[in-house]
Amino acid sequence: MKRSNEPIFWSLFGAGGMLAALVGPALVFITGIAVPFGLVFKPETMSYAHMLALSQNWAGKIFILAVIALFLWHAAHRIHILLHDFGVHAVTAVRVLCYGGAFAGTVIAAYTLLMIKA
Amino acid sequence: MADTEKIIEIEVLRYRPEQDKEPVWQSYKVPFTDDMSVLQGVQYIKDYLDETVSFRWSCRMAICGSCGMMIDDKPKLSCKTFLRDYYPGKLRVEALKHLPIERDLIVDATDFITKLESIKPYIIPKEERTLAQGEYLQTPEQRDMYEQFSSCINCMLCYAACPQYGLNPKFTGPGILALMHRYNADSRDGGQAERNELGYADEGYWGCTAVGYCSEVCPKGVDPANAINQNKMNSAINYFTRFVTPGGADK
Amino acid sequence: MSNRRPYVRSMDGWWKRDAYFVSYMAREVTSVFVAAYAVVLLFGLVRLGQGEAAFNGWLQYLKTPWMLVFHVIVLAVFCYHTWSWFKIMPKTMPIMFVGGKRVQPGTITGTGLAAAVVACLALLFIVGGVS
Amino acid sequence: MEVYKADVAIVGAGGAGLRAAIAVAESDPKLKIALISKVYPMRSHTVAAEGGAAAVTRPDDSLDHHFNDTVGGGDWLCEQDVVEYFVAHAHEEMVQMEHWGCPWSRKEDGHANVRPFGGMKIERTWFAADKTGFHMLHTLFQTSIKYPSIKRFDEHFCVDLVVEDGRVQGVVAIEIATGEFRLIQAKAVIVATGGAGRVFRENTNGGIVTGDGMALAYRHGVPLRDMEFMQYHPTCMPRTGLLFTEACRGEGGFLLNKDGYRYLQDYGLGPPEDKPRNKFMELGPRDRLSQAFWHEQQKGRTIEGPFGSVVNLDLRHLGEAYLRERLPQIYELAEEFMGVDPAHTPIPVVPGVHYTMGGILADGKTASGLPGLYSVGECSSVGIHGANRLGSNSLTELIVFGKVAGDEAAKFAKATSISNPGAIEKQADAIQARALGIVNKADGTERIAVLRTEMAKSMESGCGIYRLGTTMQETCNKIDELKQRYKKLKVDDKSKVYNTDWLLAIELGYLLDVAQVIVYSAFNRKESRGSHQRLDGYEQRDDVNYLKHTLAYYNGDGAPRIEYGDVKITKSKPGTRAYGAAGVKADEERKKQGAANG
Ligand SMILES: Cc1cc2nc3c(=O)[nH]c(=O)nc-3n(C[C@H](O)[C@H](O)[C@H](O)COP(=O)(O)OP(=O)(O)OC[C@H]3O[C@@H](n4cnc5c(N)ncnc54)[C@H](O)[C@@H]3O)c2cc1C
Ligand code: SF4
Ligand code: F3S
Ligand code: FES
Repeated sequence: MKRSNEPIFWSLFGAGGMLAALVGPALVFITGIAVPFGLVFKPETMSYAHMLALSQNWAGKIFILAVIALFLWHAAHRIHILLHDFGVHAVTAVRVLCYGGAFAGTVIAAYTLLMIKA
Repeated sequence: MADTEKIIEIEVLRYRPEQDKEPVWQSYKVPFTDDMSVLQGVQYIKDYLDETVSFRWSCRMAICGSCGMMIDDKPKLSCKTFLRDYYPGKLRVEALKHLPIERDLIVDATDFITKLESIKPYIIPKEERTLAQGEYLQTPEQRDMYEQFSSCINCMLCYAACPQYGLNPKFTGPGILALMHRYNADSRDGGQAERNELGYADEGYWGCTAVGYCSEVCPKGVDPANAINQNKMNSAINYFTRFVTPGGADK
Repeated sequence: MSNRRPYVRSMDGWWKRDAYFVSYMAREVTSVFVAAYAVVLLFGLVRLGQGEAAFNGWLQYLKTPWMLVFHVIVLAVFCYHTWSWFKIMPKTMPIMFVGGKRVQPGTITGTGLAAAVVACLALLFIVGGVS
Repeated sequence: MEVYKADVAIVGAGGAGLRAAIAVAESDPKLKIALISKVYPMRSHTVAAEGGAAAVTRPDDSLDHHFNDTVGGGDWLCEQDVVEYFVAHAHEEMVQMEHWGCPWSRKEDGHANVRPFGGMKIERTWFAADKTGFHMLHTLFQTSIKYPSIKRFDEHFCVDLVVEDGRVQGVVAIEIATGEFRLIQAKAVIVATGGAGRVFRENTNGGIVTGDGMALAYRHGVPLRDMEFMQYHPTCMPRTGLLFTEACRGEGGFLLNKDGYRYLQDYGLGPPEDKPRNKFMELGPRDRLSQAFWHEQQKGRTIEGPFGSVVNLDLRHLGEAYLRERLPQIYELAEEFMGVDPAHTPIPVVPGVHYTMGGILADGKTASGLPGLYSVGECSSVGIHGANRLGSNSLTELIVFGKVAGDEAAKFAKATSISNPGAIEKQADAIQARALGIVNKADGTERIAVLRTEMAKSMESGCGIYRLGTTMQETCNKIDELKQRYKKLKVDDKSKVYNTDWLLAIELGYLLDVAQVIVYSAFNRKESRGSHQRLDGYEQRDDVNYLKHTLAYYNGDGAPRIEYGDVKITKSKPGTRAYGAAGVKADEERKKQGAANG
């Protein structure tokens, strides 16, 4: 029987899922609710200057890339299964769409981060 | 009988391939007492109301695995599900979902059996031992590593529970993968590499999307979802390291 | 010739059949929101790369009521994700013994959830401290 | 008709049939084996065995002890040379099962553990929690998959043996899923179809335990031996008859009457002690315990309730944790079926029919008088159980004699060839016509369930724990009558696909034949021995006239012809069968005598 290639996607799915499960709620609260609406944190928490500084250092770059890319891969894998669960069986097309999207997002994020020079 | 008789309505999904185009519901009124199982209810129908109603059963004590049915849409062993729990309402019984209906409450088990035969469900000894040398030593802890997975009675309830099997019958499915894990996890066994060929394929562990309902319905606490999903990590590690670890690239 | 004619039932609408399946599908659907949230972040990152004006535009956008509604929903979904993720966690771990006793599934789930709470609080404190 | 050519055909894929199949496959991989079963192998009733399998294991035990327990337990109606073979080969077969993966319960040091069992002097019962039969059956089934020469015919219902030129040359079976007939030609046939408990009403047996193989062999002239000995198990669930294993008592459970009194001490099994003691009290043999129940009932000391008369099986003092570990299945049964939590409430129990001691007459190597025909397992009478089987001896029997049957049948098959295939096929056609006749009959009026219920009720009253000539006579008449009415049976279901109605009708025919043999054998045995106890002037064992095997021969439409055969005695002369303190005394006396005789 043919060895499955699932491990590649599953590993990314798992990493993204774990990251989302551990810090997701806090992250959403910070970026989507607290900071934009001036709750809890200082208003300049996500100012251009702060964010630029974050994306200029390597740890920051990795964190940002990890969050965006792994979330995308996590989601891509599940959406792929979801479509299969709903009975969409155009396997190749679905794969290209899901994983292609995650790949594109990863490339864009990585490129943007590389372009941001210290 | 000591307690007064009550009457319950049982609807049976009938399918007689020689006369029905598709399954139809048929209703029966069955007198029952509180200690009667759904199986006994269906037996009453066969004995006294309609001899043509067909179903499998034998042990009546939840160990032979014959009598699985959908009871009000849940996969259950009919011999350990009780009519009293459905009274005064009615109940519906149907052949196990996701498997082809052979006739009435009987499913076609061919696929299950073929898969069972395909996974080398026997000890492939790590080291040979003669009878004169006595038994392999195995501590109670070593036994605990596989005992739970060896309790499967092949009732196929987990197949009726698993949508991934319903959507794609090529998927080996929960019960059989649990059995495969049972042998892999046995301290006497050395056949993991041979069995992993199937385990690591799309039809193996990877056909499971961790729905988990299989474990929920299992009447014997086998926890097939665990047997499958704990192996995904091994499979992934093996996938990435197979070219660097000696013997890691087992087929 | 055989008289057999096994009848295969349709899987249409299977996810509505059982409450368990509904909760499974809810778990899987969280992914759509995770993706959407990641896209919002990606968008912000791209804007960041384009300079201060662009990034401020993105920040302004986050303040629209629609985005608030969106993020509140996403927050709820992420919480469900966290819960369901650790709920299924015991299924993914080998049988373990600690001090001769089998580690119970509830313990694994509980530990995971505790870890998530700690991680979230840590993140909140770091962000709060840095700014 | 489709024909399959095998060397050895095995009817029955329970523990005995599977062990035999593996033995044939191992003895010569070139032999083609057909393994036929009316249910998937793992559904066979071996699956229900709970307690364990006996084999001498501990250093303080000996083959002689196991021999004496078995022969004494069987009230000296055992073939002693066969018992000697049995006890000598039990242990290696247990180890063989272990090598094949059977999850035996272990001691801390990694060796297999043993537990005490009724009527056994020393702990020697191997067990896999309280699911021993389940684990043995699945282990054997799964191991059998390893052998490509075993071709399984699952869900094939055997309707007859084909006897041509004075020997068995095959079987005819219905493929249940299609209703088509198959001829399985074979040079040797092993019958391993299990017991016949379904002849009775309250019983521990599965719905498939209908004595098929016994009836088939019997109809071809092979006698059924010692069929009057039906074992009542003392601890069954009222009404359903489901079993609470003897291990409940092995682990320390008490039997209490309505006064909370351990009544077994009144029946020569005492004195009572707190801890279980082998061959004392609750660990006495099954026949004695069931008989004690009957007496308690007569004395009005049983508990009357919604379940009829019961006594209590008290496990409370063992504590929930221990019960969950050692008797998990029992815990579940009590909780789910009866709503009783055994850690806090005693379980109501009654005796129920459990085991068929007699069976198809076989020599010590499982061969019958009909060349090519072998039998093994509960359907067979190789001669180790005598008048009362000891718990945990029969699972061992399956594997010890399963191997013997496989080896012997393989030898026989290699030395012979099929004669006259044309005549065999013609016979198969006739068998098919007969089987179809049952379902196609136009003028039937009798209902299957009605006949079956009348039979079971009558057997219960005539051949219960205690027996009377008059009621046995009534049962003889009743079964004769039912056999006549059977000819007017009406089968409602006329279809071919999975027609269980038809199979039930055929099974009823088997049941009636076996029932008739049981009651006639019982009626003719004018003594009390083991599980056959009379109250009409024959209360004592009568070695002068009845230290003999009953042999029942088929006699067409008439009652079976009853003859008697000798019992093989090698080293144990019939003595008093005693348990408890009296048993210890009897043992000592035997020893003294033995020494005196040199
Ligand atoms: C509840 C219970 C508990 C027990 N516990 C113990 C215990 O603890 N220790 C112990 O030693 N013994 C125990 N016994 C006894 C022991 O389990 C049985 O004697 C033994 O399992 C019988 O095995 P078998 O292989 O002879 O028959 P079975 O396992 O009954 O198998 C019979 C086989 O024959 C097949 N068959 C029958 N008729 C036909 C037909 N017409 N056509 C095709 N196939 C057919 C069936 O499909 C089946 O495969 C127990 C018995 C019961 C009922
Ligand atoms: S794993 Fe459980 S549900 Fe599935 S077949 Fe085995 S016993 Fe039945
Ligand atoms: S339900 Fe099915 S998808 Fe996996 S966890 Fe169980 S096998
Ligand atoms: S009848 Fe055997 S499991 Fe229900």
